[in-house]
Amino acid sequence: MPETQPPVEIPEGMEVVATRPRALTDVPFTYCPGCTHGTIHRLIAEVIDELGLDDRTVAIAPVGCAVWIYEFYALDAIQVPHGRAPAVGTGIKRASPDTMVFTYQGDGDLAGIGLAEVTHAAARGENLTCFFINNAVYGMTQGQMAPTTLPGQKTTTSPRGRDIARDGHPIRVCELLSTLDGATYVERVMVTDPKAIRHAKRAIRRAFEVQMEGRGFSLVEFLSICPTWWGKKPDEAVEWLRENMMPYYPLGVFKSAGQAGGEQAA
Amino acid sequence: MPETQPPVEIPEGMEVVATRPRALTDVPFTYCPGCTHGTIHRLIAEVIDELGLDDRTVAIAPVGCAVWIYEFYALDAIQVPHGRAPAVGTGIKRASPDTMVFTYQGDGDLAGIGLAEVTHAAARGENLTCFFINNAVYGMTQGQMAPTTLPGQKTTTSPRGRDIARDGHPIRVCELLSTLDGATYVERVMVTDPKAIRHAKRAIRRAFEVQMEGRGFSLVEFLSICPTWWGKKPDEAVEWLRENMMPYYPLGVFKSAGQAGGEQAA
Amino acid sequence: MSAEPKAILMKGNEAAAEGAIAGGCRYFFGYPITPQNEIPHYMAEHMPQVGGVYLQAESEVAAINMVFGAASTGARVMTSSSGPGIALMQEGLSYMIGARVPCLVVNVCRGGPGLGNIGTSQSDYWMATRGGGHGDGRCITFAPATVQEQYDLCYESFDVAERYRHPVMILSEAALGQMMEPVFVRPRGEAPKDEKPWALGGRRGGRNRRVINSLYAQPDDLARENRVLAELYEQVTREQVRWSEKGDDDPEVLIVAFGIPARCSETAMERAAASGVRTRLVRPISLFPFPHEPIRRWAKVAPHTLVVEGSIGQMVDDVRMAVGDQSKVSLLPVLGGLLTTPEEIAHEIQRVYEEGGRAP
Amino acid sequence: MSAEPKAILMKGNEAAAEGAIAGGCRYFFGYPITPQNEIPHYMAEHMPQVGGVYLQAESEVAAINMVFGAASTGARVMTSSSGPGIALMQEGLSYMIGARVPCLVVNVCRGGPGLGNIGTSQSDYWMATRGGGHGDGRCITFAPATVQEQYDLCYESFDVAERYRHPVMILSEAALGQMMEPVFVRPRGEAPKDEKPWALGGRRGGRNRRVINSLYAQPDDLARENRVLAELYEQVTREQVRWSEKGDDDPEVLIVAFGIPARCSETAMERAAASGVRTRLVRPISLFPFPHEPIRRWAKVAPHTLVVEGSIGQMVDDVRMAVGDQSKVSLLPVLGGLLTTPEEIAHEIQRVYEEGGRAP
Amino acid sequence: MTQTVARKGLVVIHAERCKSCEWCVRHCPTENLRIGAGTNTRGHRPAEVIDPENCTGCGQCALVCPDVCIEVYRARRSTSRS
Amino acid sequence: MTQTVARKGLVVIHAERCKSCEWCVRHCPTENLRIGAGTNTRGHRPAEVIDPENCTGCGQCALVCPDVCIEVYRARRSTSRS
Amino acid sequence: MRTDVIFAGIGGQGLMTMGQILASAALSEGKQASYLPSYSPEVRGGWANCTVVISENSIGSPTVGEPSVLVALERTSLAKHGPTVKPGGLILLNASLIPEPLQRDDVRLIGVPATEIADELGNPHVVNSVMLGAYVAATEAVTLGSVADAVREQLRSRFHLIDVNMTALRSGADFVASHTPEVV
Amino acid sequence: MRTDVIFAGIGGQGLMTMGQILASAALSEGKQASYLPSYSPEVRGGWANCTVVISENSIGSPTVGEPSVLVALERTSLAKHGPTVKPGGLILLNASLIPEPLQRDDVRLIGVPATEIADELGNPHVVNSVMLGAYVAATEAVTLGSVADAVREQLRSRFHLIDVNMTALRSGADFVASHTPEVV
Ligand SMILES: Cc1ncc(C[n+]2csc(CCOP(=O)(O)OP(=O)(O)O)c2C)c(N)n1
Ligand SMILES: Cc1ncc(C[n+]2csc(CCOP(=O)(O)OP(=O)(O)O)c2C)c(N)n1
Ligand code: SF4
Ligand code: SF4
Ligand code: SF4
Ligand code: SF4
Ligand code: SF4
Ligand code: SF4
Ligand SMILES: [Mg+2]
Ligand SMILES: [Mg+2]
Repeated sequence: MPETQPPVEIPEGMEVVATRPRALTDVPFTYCPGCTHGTIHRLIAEVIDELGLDDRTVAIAPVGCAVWIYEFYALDAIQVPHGRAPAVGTGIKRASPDTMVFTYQGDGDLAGIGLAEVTHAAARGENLTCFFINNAVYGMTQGQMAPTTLPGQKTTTSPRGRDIARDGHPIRVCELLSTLDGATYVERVMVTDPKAIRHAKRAIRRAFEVQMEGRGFSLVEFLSICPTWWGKKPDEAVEWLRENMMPYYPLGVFKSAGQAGGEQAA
Repeated sequence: MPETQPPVEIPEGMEVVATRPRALTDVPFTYCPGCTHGTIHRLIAEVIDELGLDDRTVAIAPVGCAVWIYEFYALDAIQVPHGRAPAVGTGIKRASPDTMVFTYQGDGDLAGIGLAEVTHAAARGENLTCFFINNAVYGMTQGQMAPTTLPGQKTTTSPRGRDIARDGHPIRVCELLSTLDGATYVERVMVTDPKAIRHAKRAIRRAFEVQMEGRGFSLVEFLSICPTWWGKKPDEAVEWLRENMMPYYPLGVFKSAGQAGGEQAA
Repeated sequence: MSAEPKAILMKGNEAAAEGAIAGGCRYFFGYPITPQNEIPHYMAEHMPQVGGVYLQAESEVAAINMVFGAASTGARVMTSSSGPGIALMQEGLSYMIGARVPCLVVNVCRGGPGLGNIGTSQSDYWMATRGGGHGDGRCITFAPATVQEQYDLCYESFDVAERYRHPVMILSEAALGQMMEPVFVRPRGEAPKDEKPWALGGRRGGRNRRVINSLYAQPDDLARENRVLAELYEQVTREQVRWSEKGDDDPEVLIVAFGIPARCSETAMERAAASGVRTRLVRPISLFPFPHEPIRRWAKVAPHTLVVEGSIGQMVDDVRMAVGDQSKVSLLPVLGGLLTTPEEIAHEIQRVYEEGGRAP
Repeated sequence: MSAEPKAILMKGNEAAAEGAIAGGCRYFFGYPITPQNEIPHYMAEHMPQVGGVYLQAESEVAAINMVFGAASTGARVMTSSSGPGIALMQEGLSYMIGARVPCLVVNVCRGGPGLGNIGTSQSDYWMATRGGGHGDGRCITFAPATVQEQYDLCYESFDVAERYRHPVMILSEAALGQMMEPVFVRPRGEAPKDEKPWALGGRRGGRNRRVINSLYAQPDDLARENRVLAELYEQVTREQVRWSEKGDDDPEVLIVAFGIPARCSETAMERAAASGVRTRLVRPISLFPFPHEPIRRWAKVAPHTLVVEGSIGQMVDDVRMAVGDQSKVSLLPVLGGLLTTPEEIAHEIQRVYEEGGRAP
Repeated sequence: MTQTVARKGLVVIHAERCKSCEWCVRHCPTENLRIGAGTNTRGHRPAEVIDPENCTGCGQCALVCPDVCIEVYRARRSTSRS
Repeated sequence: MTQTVARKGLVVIHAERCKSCEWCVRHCPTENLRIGAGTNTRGHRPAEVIDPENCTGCGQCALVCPDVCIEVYRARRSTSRS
Repeated sequence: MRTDVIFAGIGGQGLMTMGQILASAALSEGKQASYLPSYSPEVRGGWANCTVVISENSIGSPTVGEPSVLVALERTSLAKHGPTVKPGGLILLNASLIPEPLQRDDVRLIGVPATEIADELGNPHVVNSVMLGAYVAATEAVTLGSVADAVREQLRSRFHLIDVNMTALRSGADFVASHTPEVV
Repeated sequence: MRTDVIFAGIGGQGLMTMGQILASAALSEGKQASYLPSYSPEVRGGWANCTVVISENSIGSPTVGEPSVLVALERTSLAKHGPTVKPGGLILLNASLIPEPLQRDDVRLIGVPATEIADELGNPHVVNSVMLGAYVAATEAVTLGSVADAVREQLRSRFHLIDVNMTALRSGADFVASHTPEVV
């Protein structure tokens, strides 16, 4: 079959509405069909294009399904130990303060093994941006329970559902980090419909702007789906996210420009 | 000189008002003169005596000036890696749920290297008690900056004073942990005058009671002095604590029986 | 045929988990990492069935410290991980060695260094046999070569760990964790009931207090403990050296390999025999203590010693120490998550044979 | 006498810090631990003076990863710690080795295992020379014996690290970190200005993007990288073996020792000479690569080889490998935070001499 | 090389990248996308446009596509439709 | 062995444990404690009671002493003072 | 007698199940068997393969450098493993996804239009069963009956899938039986 | 010529300063010197000691098993290190805190009432300077002048302490000079 459909020549008089951002290479994503990691990647790349940051940004790849972002972004990049991206980012920023640095971390990476590093980076007001992808499981390693797995949710390591009495309560990262003086901008978004996607992109832009202005630590949490380990088709997964994750993880700006608060997004 | 002054026989008709708690061995404390680690030790021991817990409690010794609590308490005890006491405590509680477990951790131990372990233990609602001694420095290792060192405070690694722009903001542990659903009881106290000491003892008792009732994670933070590394006499240190630490670290119950809130202590 | 024990097809990882449970393990603390995930999955499913606890830790650092805590109560406790996770456990292991607390750690080794890959490897040999973190400790390390042996060693390891009050490490490999073979399983047993005189749990019944500790501020005291450890390792060396061997009695090439490469070597030896080269295989099962003696014995016979291992060369150091100047030591390194094959090894046997051997 | 360089009395730890700064180090990330605290204290004081950054990390895990980040920009970066902290850095070191990022790590070794004590020790020998965490990496390791050498090796280590794009570890000892001796210091230099073709910082001027990475999902790719590492270590072995030696040309006892025990051995040799025992000392300065060759050369002469080291016996393995069957190897272990003395060593020289030597 | 006729919108789908997840299909306001019958080399059945005339060039499909398979073009307002 | 006369309160200071930190001195409501002139084996100058008659047995000194050096006794209320 | 086979494809094609079922079937016939999977870390879509060795005696090496049989489910797998097959060996391939055959004349090549067969059976996921049936028919390493039993055991809890997999096994076997082996 | 001394006491007695000043003084006289401290982990009050070796040539071992001189500031240190002093060696002790002398007649023992002298000088913290003065007078390892210079250098930023320390040094030296060495 042809590479594109239609096998195209764009007619005169048409302008491009959506195309591959320059900040992405042409390496195909390694994600499962329908996985929203890809959506988030694209939004970040678009913002980098729009802000013209591609020649001074370093991307920090986590360990998780998104480990290969060092191949996906047309940027300098570094792949780092599981959970330690904020510490690595700290090193980069201290040695090269005018470099823009973002980490891209899953919930296992950031809220599990890496909780100390992100919390201390936030407390220090480290001038970098963390993108936090909350899909309520460890995707890459076969769908185990994550710190964000919901009560009752079945995973490969909570086969009878997460039991609060045994496994404890999920962690709400935005709520936790926004108590810290060093956190400048903290927002939770989702990417499961066009409107939410557009909103998420604005959040990404604000986070980068905070960093460009040297105003300290910014973090955007994305509620994301994992069709594979949730055992659901993408549309069912979106449904599940809306019904289960959203109530537990309310969207909104939790901290902005030094102002605290759980202001709900419209 | 004689061991005690007066070299005593207690006259008839006198009752004991204060004596060495049974839960302490007779090993002298290793602390510097005037250091309030000792005061806190005694209060914990008194509560253990009063609740009759000495035959079923395991004390977890941190790495820090208080590392030798395994010699000070007349209890089963374990000395563990720096910062990991809540994880070790988790192991003990899971294998032996009817054992009472407390950790005793400095601010370097709990809020520095061990922040992930205490946060996750709190999130899990682990049924144990953490005593958190905030003296705004790393005492044992020669007075370096701690995560709780105040802005402007001089330490051996912030010789020109803690610089927020470089070193970041101090972490308020009670405020941070009380955002977690699994944290049942979180209070900050101090031990710098008789009234505060009596109040602190009540907090210790409540924390143990929460654990005895199987109600989950409890933590009591103590504002404590480090005359040696603050470079102050004990009474000057108390003054400094009142003037500098108290405004930054307000006393109060931050979480109680599932209720959140920054209720100020009277 | 009903009473006859029946072999069941199991993954190596499942066999490790089931072997541990059968051996009395009731507490598992771990953090996910490929290629050992079937162990936590199995534990999450099965621990509740035997009244045990599976708890997912927030990290490998937390996991090993949860193991420390639970094991300090006298319970049989394990964790499992792979290279990067085991690296994070080094400090905790050192404390457990110093404080003399037994436990089982399974390392299903993957390709390294760094994130490496999830292919099979043996390149954590040093971290296992010299590791256990800082200080003079090292792990008692066993390396299985079949799924059955993986089961058996995990089963037995708690007895060994408790005998010496010391952590035991199983150095497995991705391939062994992932592969399936028939396994004869035992009924699930309980840990022996005898009270451990060091186990914590509060001074029940008013007994004397107990302390688990690795701090000895006085150098003389630490020196005493270090000497105890040195003697313990001598005892372990007397009692726990394990290996298997097979092949010709007058070998021209001595092969030393453990785990899967040893099995590939076995098949390669058939080919070598076909080309007229006499070989003998010594397969270390205990990596620490290392079977120096049988290797030296055969090295005195065989002018060539070929080490086949899944690394750029780690066990080869132990072999060199055993062999001394008795035989010429060559290395076939199996790199980067690759599996070796009988063909490759047969080729190397031929090569070293033709090259001509004996001492340096 | 004004232009003559003047020695100043410095603590070993301060010398390490000043040596690194003089060698161009501008970023220090670390976490407090005795007996190396003078290094961070010195850095906190002096880094601002040279336009560098001292940042206290929240843990050793964070520290080594901050080093990873800063070093990936091409800067000269270091951290320092002691046993337990170095154990926590093992995973990060493995990543840096896999991703080929240079840095300096100073381990001021204390007594272990576990919390051990803050006395002097060399028992992190294995963690240094075999460590660097999981996988096939190992640290290029130098061991100073004087405060001057501590200064010089830290000064030089960045050149070495950058030459091989690989972490360098200085294995120091509590005693050496704490002691004071006169040191000749150099003017503080800057790192060479030449652009590192792998250093990150954004695609400035539209250059091609750069990636620092240790993941090679395809076994063939990882095997290739492992082979590169093996070759690198061969090159390092050709170029970086360092040792010093002194003593009789026809020794009856060969002494192998590094660091402070080597200096104690020197003084002990005078006593041995007085009792008529001829000795020679080989003092490894590079622990990896290890000076096998000079040791083997002298082992062929001396029927006795005495290893003096601050552990229950770690370097002795490397010595055994070097010596083969040429000389009888004995070990004088210095345990648990204790300092050895010339008297103790002289006594042991006499003992092994009288015991009678040569091969096993 | 099909020369497309002038229209409001035009989408180009990179079939080799498509994973058949149906995000685009679900979000096209004109219900103008579907999963096709063919298979790409990775074994997925790529999405395809049903009626090129029907596309408004709204960009929703590209906005939701997680694999960046879709490019969208729209007729310039200033330019008269021929 | 000094036989103390009957009194409201009585404190016993374990001089060997005392580190001369003055917490007790500062908090005695009757200002009845001071740092003594002697030195214990660790080189500290322990606190001592100024006038045994003046002690009310209030326990403040023991409450604030970080080194658990002080035992406090008080006359039983029910018992008549002799 | 020792026989071996490599199943190769991409993650999600059911390769691992094929290997496990074959090993189970061998075990149930009283033989020794080892099954050794290998895969890249992507959760879906990466390369994957497994090696099954069956033997009357204890199995030494569970790996094979030169397999006697290769079952290739898609192009890249054939390209990677095809050249390693032992001269005189056998390659079974999913002809629906592999248009160009391998240029080797020292091995038997059998192309099975497995995707088409599966589509005809109304379930695209049974491609692996079709190929397994074909493998068994072509090699007789185990009996089709033991394989069928092993599939039934495997699908115990998803029994609605048993029938279609049985049909798929048989279709694969039938295809091999009824076609010239040297097809493609 | 190689000479060595161990200063021993408990943390907080200023031992380390004594050792460092002695090493500096030696260095300023063009000699080689090493100073090696050792202490327990308590921040205050634990055991502590330091060894200083002074030599014309390069210094091999910075440790000594049998020191030629011991300066003991309190009881336990004397008990611990006293027996190790080389026969014919010298022990200086703070007689104010060490009532019972050591039972050895193969060494020279000099008791200096250092705490009392310091108290008389109005600063209990200068015990270490008194003992250092005594050490220099008894051994002549370096000159009192070099030591005084080194103390001045050390106290540069706390110059109000210089005078009292100078007096203390001299008092210690004078005490040794004016008393029978075999005192106590
Ligand atoms: C130290 C260490 N521990 C564990 C792993 C294994 N591991 C790889 S990815 C991952 C979790 C990924 O989950 P998450 O961060 O939620 O990302 P997702 O895949 O869900 O996007 C884990 C535990 C590792 N590589 N290193
Ligand atoms: C892994 C590790 N890192 C560092 C140390 C060194 N260390 C010992 S105590 C301590 C800090 C103590 O500070 P804190 O916890 O605040 O207790 P304090 O002494 O102030 O009571 C540190 C960093 C160690 N022992 N282990
Ligand atoms: S496993 Fe989950 S998170 Fe990972 S790529 Fe697949 S769907 Fe996405
Ligand atoms: S150093 Fe500080 S915290 Fe430690 S014992 Fe001394 S005063 Fe207390
Ligand atoms: S651009 Fe809009 S109308 Fe056109 S195909 Fe995409 S979603 Fe449908
Ligand atoms: S959203 Fe993208 S990947 Fe999904 S079906 Fe549409 S074009 Fe294909
Ligand atoms: S008991 Fe009260 S009155 Fe008596 S000494 Fe103590 S504080 Fe003073
Ligand atoms: S409070 Fe205690 S230690 Fe302090 S001076 Fe009084 S008795 Fe002594
Ligand atoms: Mg996730
Ligand atoms: Mg502290």
